[in-house]
Amino acid sequence: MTPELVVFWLLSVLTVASAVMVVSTPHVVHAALWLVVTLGAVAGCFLVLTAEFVAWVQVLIYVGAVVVLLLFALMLTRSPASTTGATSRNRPVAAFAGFSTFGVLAVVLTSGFRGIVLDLDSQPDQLGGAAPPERIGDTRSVGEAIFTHWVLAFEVLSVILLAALIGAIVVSGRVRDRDRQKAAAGGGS
Amino acid sequence: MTFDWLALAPVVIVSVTAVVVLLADAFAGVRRWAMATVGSIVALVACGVVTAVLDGDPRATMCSQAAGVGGVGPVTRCSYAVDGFTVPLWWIVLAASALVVLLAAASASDLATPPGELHFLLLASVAGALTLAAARDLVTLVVALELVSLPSIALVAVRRGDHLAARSAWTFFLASVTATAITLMGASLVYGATGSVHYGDIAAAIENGALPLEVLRTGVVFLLAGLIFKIGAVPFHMWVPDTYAGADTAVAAYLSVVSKTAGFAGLLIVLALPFEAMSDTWSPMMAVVAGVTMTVGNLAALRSSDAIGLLAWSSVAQAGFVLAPVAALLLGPAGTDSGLYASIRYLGIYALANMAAFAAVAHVRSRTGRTDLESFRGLLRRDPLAGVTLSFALLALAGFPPAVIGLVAKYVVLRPVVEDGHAVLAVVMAVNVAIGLAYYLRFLVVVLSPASVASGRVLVVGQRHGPRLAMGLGLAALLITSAWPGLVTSVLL
Amino acid sequence: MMSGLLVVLLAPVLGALAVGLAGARWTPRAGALVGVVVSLVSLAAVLVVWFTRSPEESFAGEVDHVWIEALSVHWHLGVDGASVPLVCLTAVLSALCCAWLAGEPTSLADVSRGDTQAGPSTHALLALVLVVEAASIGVFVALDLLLFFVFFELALVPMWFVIAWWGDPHDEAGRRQAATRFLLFTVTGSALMLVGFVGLAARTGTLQIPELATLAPGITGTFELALAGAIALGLAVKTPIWPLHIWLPDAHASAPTVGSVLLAGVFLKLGTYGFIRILVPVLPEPTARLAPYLAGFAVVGIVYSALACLRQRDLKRLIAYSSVGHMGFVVLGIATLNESGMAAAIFASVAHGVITGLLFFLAGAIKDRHGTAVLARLGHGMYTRAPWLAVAFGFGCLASLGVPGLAGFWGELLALRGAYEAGLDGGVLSRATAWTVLGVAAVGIALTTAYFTGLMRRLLQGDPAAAEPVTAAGTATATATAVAAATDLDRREAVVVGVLVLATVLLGLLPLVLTAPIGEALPWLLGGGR
Amino acid sequence: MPLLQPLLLSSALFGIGVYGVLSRRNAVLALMGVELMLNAVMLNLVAFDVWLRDSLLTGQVFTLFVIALAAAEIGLGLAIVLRLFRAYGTVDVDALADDRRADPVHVT
Amino acid sequence: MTELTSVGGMPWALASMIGLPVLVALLVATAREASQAARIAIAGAGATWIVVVVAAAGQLGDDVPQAGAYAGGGEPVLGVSLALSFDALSAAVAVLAATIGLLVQVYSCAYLAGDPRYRSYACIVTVFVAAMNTVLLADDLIVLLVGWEVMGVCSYLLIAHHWELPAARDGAAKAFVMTRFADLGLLVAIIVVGASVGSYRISDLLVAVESGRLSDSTITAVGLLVLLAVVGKSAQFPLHTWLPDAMPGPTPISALIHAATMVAAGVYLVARLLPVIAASTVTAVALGLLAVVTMVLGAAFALAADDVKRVLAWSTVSQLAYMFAALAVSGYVAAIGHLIVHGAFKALLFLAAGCLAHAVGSTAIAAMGGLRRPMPWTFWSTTIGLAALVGLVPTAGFFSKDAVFGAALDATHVQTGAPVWLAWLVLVAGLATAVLTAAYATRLWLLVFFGAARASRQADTVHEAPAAMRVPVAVLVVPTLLLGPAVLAPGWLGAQAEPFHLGIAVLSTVLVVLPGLAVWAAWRPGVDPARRLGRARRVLARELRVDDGYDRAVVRPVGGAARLAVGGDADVVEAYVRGTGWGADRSSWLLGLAQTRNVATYVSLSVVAVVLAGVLLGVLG
Repeated sequence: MTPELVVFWLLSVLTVASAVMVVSTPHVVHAALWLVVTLGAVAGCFLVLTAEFVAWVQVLIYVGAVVVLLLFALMLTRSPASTTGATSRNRPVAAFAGFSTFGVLAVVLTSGFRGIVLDLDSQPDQLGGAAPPERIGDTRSVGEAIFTHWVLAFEVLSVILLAALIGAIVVSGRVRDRDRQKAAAGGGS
Repeated sequence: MTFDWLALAPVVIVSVTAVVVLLADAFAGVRRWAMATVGSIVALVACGVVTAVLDGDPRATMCSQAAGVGGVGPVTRCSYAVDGFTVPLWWIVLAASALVVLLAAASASDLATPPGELHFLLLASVAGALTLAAARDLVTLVVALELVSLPSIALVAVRRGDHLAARSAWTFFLASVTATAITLMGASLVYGATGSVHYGDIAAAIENGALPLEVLRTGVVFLLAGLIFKIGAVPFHMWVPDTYAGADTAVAAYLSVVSKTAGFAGLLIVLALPFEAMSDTWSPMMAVVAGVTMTVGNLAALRSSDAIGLLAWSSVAQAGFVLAPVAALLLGPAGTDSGLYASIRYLGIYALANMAAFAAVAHVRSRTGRTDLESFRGLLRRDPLAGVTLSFALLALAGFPPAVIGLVAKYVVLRPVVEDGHAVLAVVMAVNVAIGLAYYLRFLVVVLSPASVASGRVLVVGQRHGPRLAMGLGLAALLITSAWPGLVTSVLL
Repeated sequence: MMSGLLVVLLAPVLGALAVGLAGARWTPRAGALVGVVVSLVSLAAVLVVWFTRSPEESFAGEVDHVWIEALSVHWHLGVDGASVPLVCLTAVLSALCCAWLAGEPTSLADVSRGDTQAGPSTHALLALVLVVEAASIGVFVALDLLLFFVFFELALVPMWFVIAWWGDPHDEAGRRQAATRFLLFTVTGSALMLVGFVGLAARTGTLQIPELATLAPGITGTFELALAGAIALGLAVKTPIWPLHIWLPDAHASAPTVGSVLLAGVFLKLGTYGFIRILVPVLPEPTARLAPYLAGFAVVGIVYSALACLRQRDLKRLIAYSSVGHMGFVVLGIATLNESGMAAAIFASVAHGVITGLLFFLAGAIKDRHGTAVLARLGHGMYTRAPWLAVAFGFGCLASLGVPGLAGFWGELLALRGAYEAGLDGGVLSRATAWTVLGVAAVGIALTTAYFTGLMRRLLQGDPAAAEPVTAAGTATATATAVAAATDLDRREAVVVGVLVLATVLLGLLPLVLTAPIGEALPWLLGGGR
Repeated sequence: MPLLQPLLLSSALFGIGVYGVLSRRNAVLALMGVELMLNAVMLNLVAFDVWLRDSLLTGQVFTLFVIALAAAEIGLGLAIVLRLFRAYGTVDVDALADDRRADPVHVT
Repeated sequence: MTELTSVGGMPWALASMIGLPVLVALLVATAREASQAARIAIAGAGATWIVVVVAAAGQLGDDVPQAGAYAGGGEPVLGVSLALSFDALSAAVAVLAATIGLLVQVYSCAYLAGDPRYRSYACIVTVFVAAMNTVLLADDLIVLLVGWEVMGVCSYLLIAHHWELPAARDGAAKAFVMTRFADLGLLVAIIVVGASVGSYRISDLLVAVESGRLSDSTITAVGLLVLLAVVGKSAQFPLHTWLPDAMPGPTPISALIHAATMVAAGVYLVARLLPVIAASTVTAVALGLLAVVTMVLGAAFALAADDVKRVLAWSTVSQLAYMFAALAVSGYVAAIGHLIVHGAFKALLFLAAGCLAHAVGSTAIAAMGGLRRPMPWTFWSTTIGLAALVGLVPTAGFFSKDAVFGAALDATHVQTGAPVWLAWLVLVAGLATAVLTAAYATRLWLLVFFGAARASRQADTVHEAPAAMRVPVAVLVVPTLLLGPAVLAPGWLGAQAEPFHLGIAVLSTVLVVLPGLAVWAAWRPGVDPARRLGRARRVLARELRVDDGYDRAVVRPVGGAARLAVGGDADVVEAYVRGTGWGADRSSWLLGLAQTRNVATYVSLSVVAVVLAGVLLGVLG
């Protein structure tokens, strides 16, 4: 019963509990706040798993950006006023799907990885590869990995983010008026 | 870390052009549509040139040395390769995208979007499709998949403000992100089970054995989910008609051809390279998916009274046909007869015919503003080019002479299935050919019928040249390949 | 490159293009003339190819070019004694159909213009007829499985339009349904056949029929049996073999005259020719295992169709059902897998094409006069009302029921002989089976006599004034139309009918005309390929 | 600490996320479900990465990419939600489904 | 193509026996109007007659047949060769056919004067003669079959000449269907022969039989199958019912086809194939038994029939049975002799009956009576004809019938193919039939020519037939009287003729005189002697209801089966088709319903499916 384990247990309980709240609370704003808790707890798990950089990014982007976006969206769609947070006709199916998914994953993973112990202090890894001297989750090593091995995916990702940005603008339709004027000025073709 | 810029060129060209078009449009004054169209076409043609250069000499890049799985000495892993799989898929993507660009001009004023944004999204998605065909590790695969999806989701929503566009976009979006999440879960499981995400390593690990097999199998099943979603096969087919209904015709064409091709690229290569050794796991699954998909698509199309809906369901059914040979021997002894190449060939022919059909539909829509079958009555008399193109395309999709090419396609996909002894699947395919004909014929009869309806409100929007050019090209291609089917099979290996 | 067979094939195609594109500006007569000419051109061409053949080759006028190298598909044409008669039959019938359309009552075309003002016109029908001709000829000259299949399918969609747009003007829904049913049935069948072809190609690695025939001895086993089953099933739908015949009566009954003629005279032959050209030479061993079932279904079909004919109320349906019986004899001949049987199959195919073509032309003439083909409304005593029409019709009936000395007899004789020989030692049927088949078929012949006699008794003989005891109104109209429609064959009809009558007599008195080429083809068909 | 611990946690999170996506009527809340699923994936990846001591840090890098993807998805998704709200005046997916205006594809 | 290669001899004469009538038929068909057609037809018949007689003159009494084959040069598949052979047998029958044919043509142009369809009639009659000659000349069984069936078709068309009359339509259809059904026997027999002998030539077949190459089973099969055809064509029991119903046809046709030639062709065929028949006891016995039954039945039915032509038809049936009986006991010459003689006098009787019908306007016995005086020519010729039928001295009938009895008598002690008991049976039945024959002949004679004239008609309407009809009748009197000795002439058929048997002759004469007297005693003017039969008369008049039996056993079941077949298509096969279409449409509809427009449901389906796949392939697989 190492301290990491204890902490992880607590975080796990917290994660699951808050996640359940996220998907079950009728108040949309509460749901968003519970989501913050969940994401934070997950970030904690990352820390325990020695993935520091990932943990910080999680806190930064998710808790920082995503949730704020969600809250804005809730405000803009006047959801807090409405009680549409209530769950839909689809609920039984959803419950079945959720539980069965969990069941399958749990069974499979258990049968696959039972009894494997994860040691979180730095020894030569059991893959026999050259073990880096310092802890492996830190910013430098991750940065190196990204910009050496994963640069292609990284670049593609940058295009994705740009596309998502433009897409968001296009979808929200703000451009239309400007386009109208220009179309009127320049002619459609 | 090596960069083979030639191999990377198509992706780079398309992405850069996307940004250029976006910026240029923002500052351009007039003729923005023409500019954007021409720019995109030029970029795609350039990619075509590069592809032609790359054709024949396989090359890999984005490689890196590191310790292999199980401690085997440092091995080379490449995330990006242009080889016999990639090139034909690129051909299909590039050709279809060019036609889509031409079509997009048809509905200029029907779109709530300036050409810059539109073409940017289009080209970005194309870049994703190109990357997908060249991706050789799961990370790149997933990222490329997203690059295909997100812009196309945005494209669905660009129809000038009607409710349908918004709901279609939402349907497409939620289905897409869920499928992506499932795929990611699958990827993580595969990573955990094999210890790597590179196709080469995974294959090697599976060869070595001693893996948590059930984890691996579940991982594969989950991983395929996102790809099956992109190709719109059962059980991820239900978004297809809803989305096409709301999207602009050109976008629907894009979804039904390019993004479908991208999905198949990912699927085929994933199954062929890392997981070929596990075919006993996914082969039956693919057989079932293929059979059910073509049947569901065809049956649902029977009652559809709208051109877009009919083509949507038909694209579902056709996906089943593309998938069928995958269920059979994927990399057969006789290389070019393998299911993989059969699928690619069928995909190419389907892309051609479907683009031609959509071109005609887009044309009619831009003239009459309608897509219900009745609005096509007497098209042959009204507008011979559109009528002939549509008729020929429908015959090709149905697989009937004089559109010999469609029949050849059916032959091509049947061959591996029968050769591998999938009797049931073969019979299902045969029956589906008949069901398919039933509704293609319904459409065909309307088009050829001498009766000419008062063709709705005649609004002439957008450029008339784009769709005409697209129809002309599509028809010409269909005619040539029907007279000389060897052309297709030689281009698509 | 420029082989005679290409002329045979291209003449109708060009004709179709010309008529289809420019026909609107011509008079129907001119268009029909073009059709007749191109058909006769291809007839002449095939005869030239045949009579200038070199004796040592098994196929005349052979053309063989690679078409799709990746799939080893060839553009491979050639004719032998089995295909030449059928090509000639196709060309002649098409020419007659075009001639028939020279004066097709425009009233029909008007009515059948679907649901709106601008309607399908005669020249479009002519073009479709020529397309069907080209496709059928293509099937008969193709020596590559995929090419065969392409032509096999090519004629289907045009035929749909022929039936659905120019068919029975009084029953639009009916003709559409009939056309669609015909199409879906045959397409399902041919798709199964394609599965068989693909399997054959996968199994042997070639699509060339001559090459396959040389490999035939090796093609045995369960997989091959399945392939043979698939191919046979596909062809059985087309032929059709009982109980897959259900599409046929509707299609024939609601098709226009030329449609019925082409369906019965040419289309059904595509199926039987597939048996003759592909199944028997390429898959002899699996076919031998299927033979008893084929024979069984064939004779059941003979009797069944004869029985059904006894109670038909519609003239064209009756003739259609009689076709099922005749096809039964053809299939019986094929199922015997011996020389007599194969000869019977080819001879009976041609004879049926001529005789049933004649009957359908006459039925069309009658329908044009009465506006219906329901026997109850056609009245009696046609001998007095339209003597030559009636005489020709009676002649057709006698020929169709197989009176010796007319074309229909030899096929039946050979089929029965083949069945008997198949029951002897070394045959594919057991002795008991053979005798049973023989007996049932003989009963079928007797029944055929019975229903044709009944038809003549009802339609040609009897008191012209008396009408059927149908409803009072029906009686009135019946007699009215009967009297009104008392016009005899006009010149166009007389020419068409005369040609076919002469052909029937010629084939009846000089069977050698047909048996000589057939005899040359038999060794190849029955395994001379190796 | 056993590897199974984070894996089971991620399984639970994934299942809950699925439930959320499928059961929520409010589009934004459905999105939150997706976020939960993605987090589950991330947990898996990190856990495997740490266990494998992957010299390429594949798991962690992948996790970072997933975070970025999630951000992109959320951005686009929220834009669509706003569009929906402008079009229908609600983000209740059931309500959207009941709207049958201008829907050429469905003839039923 | 083929060139006609003549093999052996110079058989153009034979060819012209067939070709000439065909040519004439074409000319008749294209003739301007009836009179021209009549001239052509008669001239053609005359020419044919001359050709036949000339050819036959050299052949009668010569046992070496003149043969020739127009072989289709190398006909590969069918193995048919247009082979002709002309021997005494063919010659005799051919002369008969040609003579009757000529007379009938002459007769018809008066009998059918003013008939709108005379041309087609004359044409078909000419074609019939050609077909008959084909049968007589053919040495190839398939060629023979062609002629055989064409005869049947002509018979069908001619019976239906008056197709306005339901009786004519029904009779024609019945005759055609029955005979064609029987002909299938010949067809199959030919097939068996071809397969076992390897040739369709009758000569080859007979050689094969002599040499014993054929197995007994084959010979029996062939024999029985041939019998089936013969029984049908010659209206023998049990297929005897079509001939009386064929009487509505024009009377000359009855004379030519249904008395002299076509029905006799069955006898000719059996005679031609006698070695095959005799080689198998089964066949011979079957033939004999059928003949015995038929001769008695026919005569009995004739006794009760109430129509002149019907009486004659039944008598034809029973007389033909005489010939078959003779053949069954190997009385080859006797049979053919009787065939010739019967052909002559029965044609005479029919043509005379035609005269009566021409005068009275009906053939019903009831309409006759007292016609002796107004129609002397007809009366006397009919009398002579009936005498020949009964077999009174010195008519030819006496001698030919005596020959038949003689053959049977020989067969009782001389060893032949048939067993002895059959010979006795034939003899007894023959004599019994002679008694009945005498009875019905006398009855007919009395009822038609004696007694009071029917009150229904004025005397002036009754008049003797025109010369064109009288003369042929008169001409036929000659052979009827004089042919007898010719039949006895030794070797006229190239085979040993029957000697004259005095005992039998006396016995038979007695046996026919007595019943004649009895009938005469039973007769009063206006009273039908058949009354004396009492109940039996009714039964006989209904002809034992054989037709009802056929109706119940064949016609109705076939009708039911037809109903089943149509119903099967409409309700069973059709149902599957419709069901498929319906199912496709419904499932399409359901799939449409599944599109709820709610993405949540779509995703639910996907997730559930994926999980299911995960369970199947991941956990379990």
